[in-house]
Amino acid sequence: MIGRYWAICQRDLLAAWRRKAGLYQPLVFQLLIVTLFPLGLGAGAQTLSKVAPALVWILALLGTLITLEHIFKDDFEDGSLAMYVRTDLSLPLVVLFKALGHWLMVGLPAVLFAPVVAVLLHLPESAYGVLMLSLLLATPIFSLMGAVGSALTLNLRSGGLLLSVLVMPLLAPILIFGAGAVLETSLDNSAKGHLLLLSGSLVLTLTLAPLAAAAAIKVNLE
Amino acid sequence: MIGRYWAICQRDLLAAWRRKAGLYQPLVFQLLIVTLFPLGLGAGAQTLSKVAPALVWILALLGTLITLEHIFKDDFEDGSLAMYVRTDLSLPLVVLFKALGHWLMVGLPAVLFAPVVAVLLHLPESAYGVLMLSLLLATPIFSLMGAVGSALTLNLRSGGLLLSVLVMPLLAPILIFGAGAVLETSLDNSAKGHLLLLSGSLVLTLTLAPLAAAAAIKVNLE
Amino acid sequence: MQQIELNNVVCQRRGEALFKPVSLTVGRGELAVIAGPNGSGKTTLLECLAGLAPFASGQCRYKQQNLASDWARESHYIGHKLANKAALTCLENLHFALTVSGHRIDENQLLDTLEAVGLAGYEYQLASELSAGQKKRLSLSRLLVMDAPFWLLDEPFVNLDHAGCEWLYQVLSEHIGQGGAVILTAHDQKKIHEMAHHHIELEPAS
Amino acid sequence: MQQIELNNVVCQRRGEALFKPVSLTVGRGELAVIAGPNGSGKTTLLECLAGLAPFASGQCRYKQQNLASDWARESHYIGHKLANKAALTCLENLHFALTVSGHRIDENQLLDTLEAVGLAGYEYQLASELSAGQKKRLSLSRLLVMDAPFWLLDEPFVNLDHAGCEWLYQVLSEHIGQGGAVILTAHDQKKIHEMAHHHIELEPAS
Amino acid sequence: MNKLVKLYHTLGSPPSFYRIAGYFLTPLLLLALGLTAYGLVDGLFFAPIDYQQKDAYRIIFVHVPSAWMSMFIYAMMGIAAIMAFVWRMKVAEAVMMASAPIGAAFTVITLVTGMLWGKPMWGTYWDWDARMTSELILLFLYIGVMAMYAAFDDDPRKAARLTALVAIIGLVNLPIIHYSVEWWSSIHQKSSVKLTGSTGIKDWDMLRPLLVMAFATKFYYGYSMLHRARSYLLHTESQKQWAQAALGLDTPKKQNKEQSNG
Ligand code: HEM
Ligand SMILES: Nc1ncnc2c1ncn2[C@@H]1O[C@H](COP(=O)(O)OP(=O)(O)OP(=O)(O)O)[C@@H](O)[C@H]1O
Ligand SMILES: Nc1ncnc2c1ncn2[C@@H]1O[C@H](COP(=O)(O)OP(=O)(O)OP(=O)(O)O)[C@@H](O)[C@H]1O
Ligand SMILES: [Mg+2]
Ligand SMILES: [Mg+2]
Repeated sequence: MIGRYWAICQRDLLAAWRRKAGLYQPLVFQLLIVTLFPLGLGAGAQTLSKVAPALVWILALLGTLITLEHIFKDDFEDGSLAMYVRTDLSLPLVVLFKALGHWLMVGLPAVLFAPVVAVLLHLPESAYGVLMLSLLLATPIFSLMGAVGSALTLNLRSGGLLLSVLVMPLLAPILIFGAGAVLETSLDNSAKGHLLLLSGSLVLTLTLAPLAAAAAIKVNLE
Repeated sequence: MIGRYWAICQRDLLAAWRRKAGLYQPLVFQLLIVTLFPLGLGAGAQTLSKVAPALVWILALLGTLITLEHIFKDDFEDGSLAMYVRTDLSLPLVVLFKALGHWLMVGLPAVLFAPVVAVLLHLPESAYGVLMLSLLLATPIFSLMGAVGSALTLNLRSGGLLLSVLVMPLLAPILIFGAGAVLETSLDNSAKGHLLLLSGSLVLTLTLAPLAAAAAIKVNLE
Repeated sequence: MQQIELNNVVCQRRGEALFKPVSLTVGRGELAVIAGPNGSGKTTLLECLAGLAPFASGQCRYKQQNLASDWARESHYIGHKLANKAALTCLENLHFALTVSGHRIDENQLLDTLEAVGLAGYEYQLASELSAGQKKRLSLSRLLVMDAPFWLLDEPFVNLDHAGCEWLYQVLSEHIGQGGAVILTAHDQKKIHEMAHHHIELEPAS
Repeated sequence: MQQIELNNVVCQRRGEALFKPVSLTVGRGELAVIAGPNGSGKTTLLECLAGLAPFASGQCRYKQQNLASDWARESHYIGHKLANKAALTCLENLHFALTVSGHRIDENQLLDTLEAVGLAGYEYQLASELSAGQKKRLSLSRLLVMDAPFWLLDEPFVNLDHAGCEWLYQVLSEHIGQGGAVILTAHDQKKIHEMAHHHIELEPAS
Repeated sequence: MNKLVKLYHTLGSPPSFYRIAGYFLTPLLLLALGLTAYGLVDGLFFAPIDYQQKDAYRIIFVHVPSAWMSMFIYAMMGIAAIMAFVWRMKVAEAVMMASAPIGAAFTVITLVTGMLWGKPMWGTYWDWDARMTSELILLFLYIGVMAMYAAFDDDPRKAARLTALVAIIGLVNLPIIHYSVEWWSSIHQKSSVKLTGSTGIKDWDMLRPLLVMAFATKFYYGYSMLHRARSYLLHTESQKQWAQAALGLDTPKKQNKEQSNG
């Protein structure tokens, strides 16, 4: 049974891989912004390391945001979403696995890539661990909330930006906890509270987001 | 004659207006990032005002980047690009007016909106004038170079990111001049040199980018 | 009885009824053709039947019950949107459709099916690089492997060449012969009207 | 002579020739039908003719010259992609097509044209909200107002209902009668073959 | 209990909601106008000067009531959204969609008055203080709700259902914002002037105009929301007989039809 859901996720990964673009470009995108930022800043290591946590987080968020639109839109446009809905698959689970596919493509690489960005931005080394851990907790939330947004804006031509507008306010608190955690660590404080909050949010989104997205899809297909 | 090109631009604006989304959302998107950055930063006015020029610029660039993809892609997908190519319109001029349409929708609002962002980020007031002037010179370059990128990536499904990767390195110098100009002014130096460089780049792109994009479209339609 | 019953159903778009109430009962072994001029609501009716949109009024029942997951599983819908994934090859497309709908998969059977629909030699070509008729054939190939008794087909003959139409006639009549049922829309296909057990002509609501 | 001449042309996809070399001369007042099974290269041939892709070999000449802006202006191509803008209404779509191609615009004429193609009452409906056949009609309406002598039509009968097909036959024969020329592809339309002056059957290259 | 159920059903049907809401419009508007006039005059001219902030503090009589309203209205909108989504109540849809622009307007007023106040008090228009940020996020939530509805201009029913979903999801965000505020302020000692806090105002002469204004804004919300909800219902139900009757288009068409049938 799980195999059938997994097939959806696998198929998305395969299609992304085919287009090649899908896989390495969010990373290149991130890297480019990280390069551009110091260029625009024209500043030394000090200012950079101060803004580093915020920047890493904004980057992870952006990389996710610009790719969200397609989570469901492509499936809707070529008619395969109608196909899923008509099988006996549970729609919330389909959403979950679509989000998993998105996370594997965009979220996970961002997590693995974070240390590189951190080095480029002179983040204190002590904070690397917490940076990665917090990203690991937060990126699935991004993908899940993104799935909700994507489901809501399915049949809008330029849903991309509306999507961001819908999703960003919901992700702002996550950003606060996450960047806060890194900041605390780099100031040698404990980041436990922040990480706990992140975990809590993750659990909450894991349970609620698939339901919300499934409801949105149902309405949209009507 | 110009009326016919203007019709293309007008049509894009109308379509964007129809979708409602198109018009005000790049702004909201910018505003959102401006909000998120200090949130992630958790920092006071001092650090913010230091990174402000860089951030305003990166934002203008991003707002442009995420909307670039559609400059030609929509026209390509519904077959109207093939229609333009088959009229006696000069393709470079078509490109110019498509870029104009994009600029009016995304670039111009970003320029007008810059002071608001600047206030939010505590940029010194003396720098507002130069900020807007430099953005006014640079955003058309973004749209034009973006049109080239969009033309190059026409028939790729997820061209959006490839597009960014192609276009960003070309726009990095613009970013350096632009943010540099603002930085200099906020340090009470003259920004004349930077602004001249920007004007030069604008003239150069105005002449070359339409030709390059037209060539790319021709190749892509084959 | 395994039959789908429409009782005075009406579909709507933008809040307006599209056609006069329609009643229809299609049981196993029957073929129903829905006809009507452009814009009369054939596609909309099929979409409602496929459960992708609600009926505006009237009852629609399958096995004496309201449409439910039973119906979704035992019917297969192919609309104007063909549900082929552009970035996958023909073989992968078919494979995926089967996996998702929970069927056992046998590679050889898949290859045979693709050959039967005339896509031999295109197994490893991306769906985005097929011709219009080939895309149609690819989506029709799903019918052959999904073994749903009820087929809902929106203009299935469009884009097919002469041989393709002949083949589809044959597939349809075999399916019906084996106790399947088909509801389809078509313009100007005399032959399908000769085969059909039920003819529905959608008439403007007012 | 105002005629389009194809001399042993071949089109290719992924580097392989699609069909045996084709020769054809279509002058004013003539209708040519391109036939062939699915995937034989009809669409590709029309796209090359429309100047959207290069021929792999052979010559294609118009007015004794290689294809140039003359040809682009005097021919109109409607392919599988209909070139309707989803976010514009029918009227706006037609208006835009005319403006861009540099024609004078007369609102009443536009309304009449839409009525002629059967879209009366849909003038202010978005193109994305039309039925399949209505979309087709909208793109065909461009033919009526653009007064290009050469029409290149890829499966123009697809999705049209019976009345729509009849109407299109009539439009085609009037156009030819008035000295226009048409090159189109079609499957299984006997009537069009009866009208045609030239029949091209694409044969596999090898 | 039975009466409550009955009231629920009466209010739940668009025509009777339209009718009943109609009775409330004028009184609500008059109350709102009167109280606002009184509150402003009292607050701007008669309330005592604050020894610390001088006259600048008087902006409080606009700022604080609208800040309260911005949150109150979101809550109302969220409740209406739940009713709209779960029971598919048209009236709830109307209330939801009518509330959004009013709430957004109050949010903007809060932000603007806050910024104007911030300049003399803190020396800057804007600081990334928790309260300001969360208010800004609230504005985005409102914008999201309205943008979602606007994006589906063709199908109001579908638009309303999806918008309800957005509003509900945003509701989940409200407590999160609240707690994030607490967390945040516990990390950073505030560099800025602390907000006075509701306990700060002891003087009845200061409190009175504030409370009056708070009631005035509530009444205004009631008036404006009912007004918008009514026109929303008229708009979406314009096909129905009651709406046409309300619009004065008393269906001569239908009578004709009946005659021709007969
Ligand atoms: C843009 C800037 C500002 C924003 C977004 C803002 C937002 C808010 C909000 C949302 C509330 C309601 C809080 C609640 O009821 O829980 C509030 C209350 C209040 N604000 Fe502001 N504010 C801003 C600037 C200021 C400034 C500069 C002052 C004065 C120094 C100020 C003084 C107050 C006071 C006294 C209250 C009442 C507090 C209470 O009753 O709990 N605000 N503000
Ligand atoms: N998305 C939509 N929004 C609003 N109206 C629509 C939409 N899609 C179709 N319509 C309208 O609904 C009516 C019925 O459309 P439908 O697609 O069901 O027709 P059809 O019978 O399938 O026509 P065809 O033979 O052209 O395929 C048409 O008048 C069309 O304009
Ligand atoms: N984008 C593409 N890339 C590679 N090959 C393609 C592409 N499009 C079509 N082909 C292949 O080229 C051949 C000719 O396609 P074409 O679309 O011209 O056929 P057609 O005669 O129009 O068929 P139909 O009757 O189905 O419309 C087909 O075998 C198809 O697989
Ligand atoms: Mg149809
Ligand atoms: Mg073809």
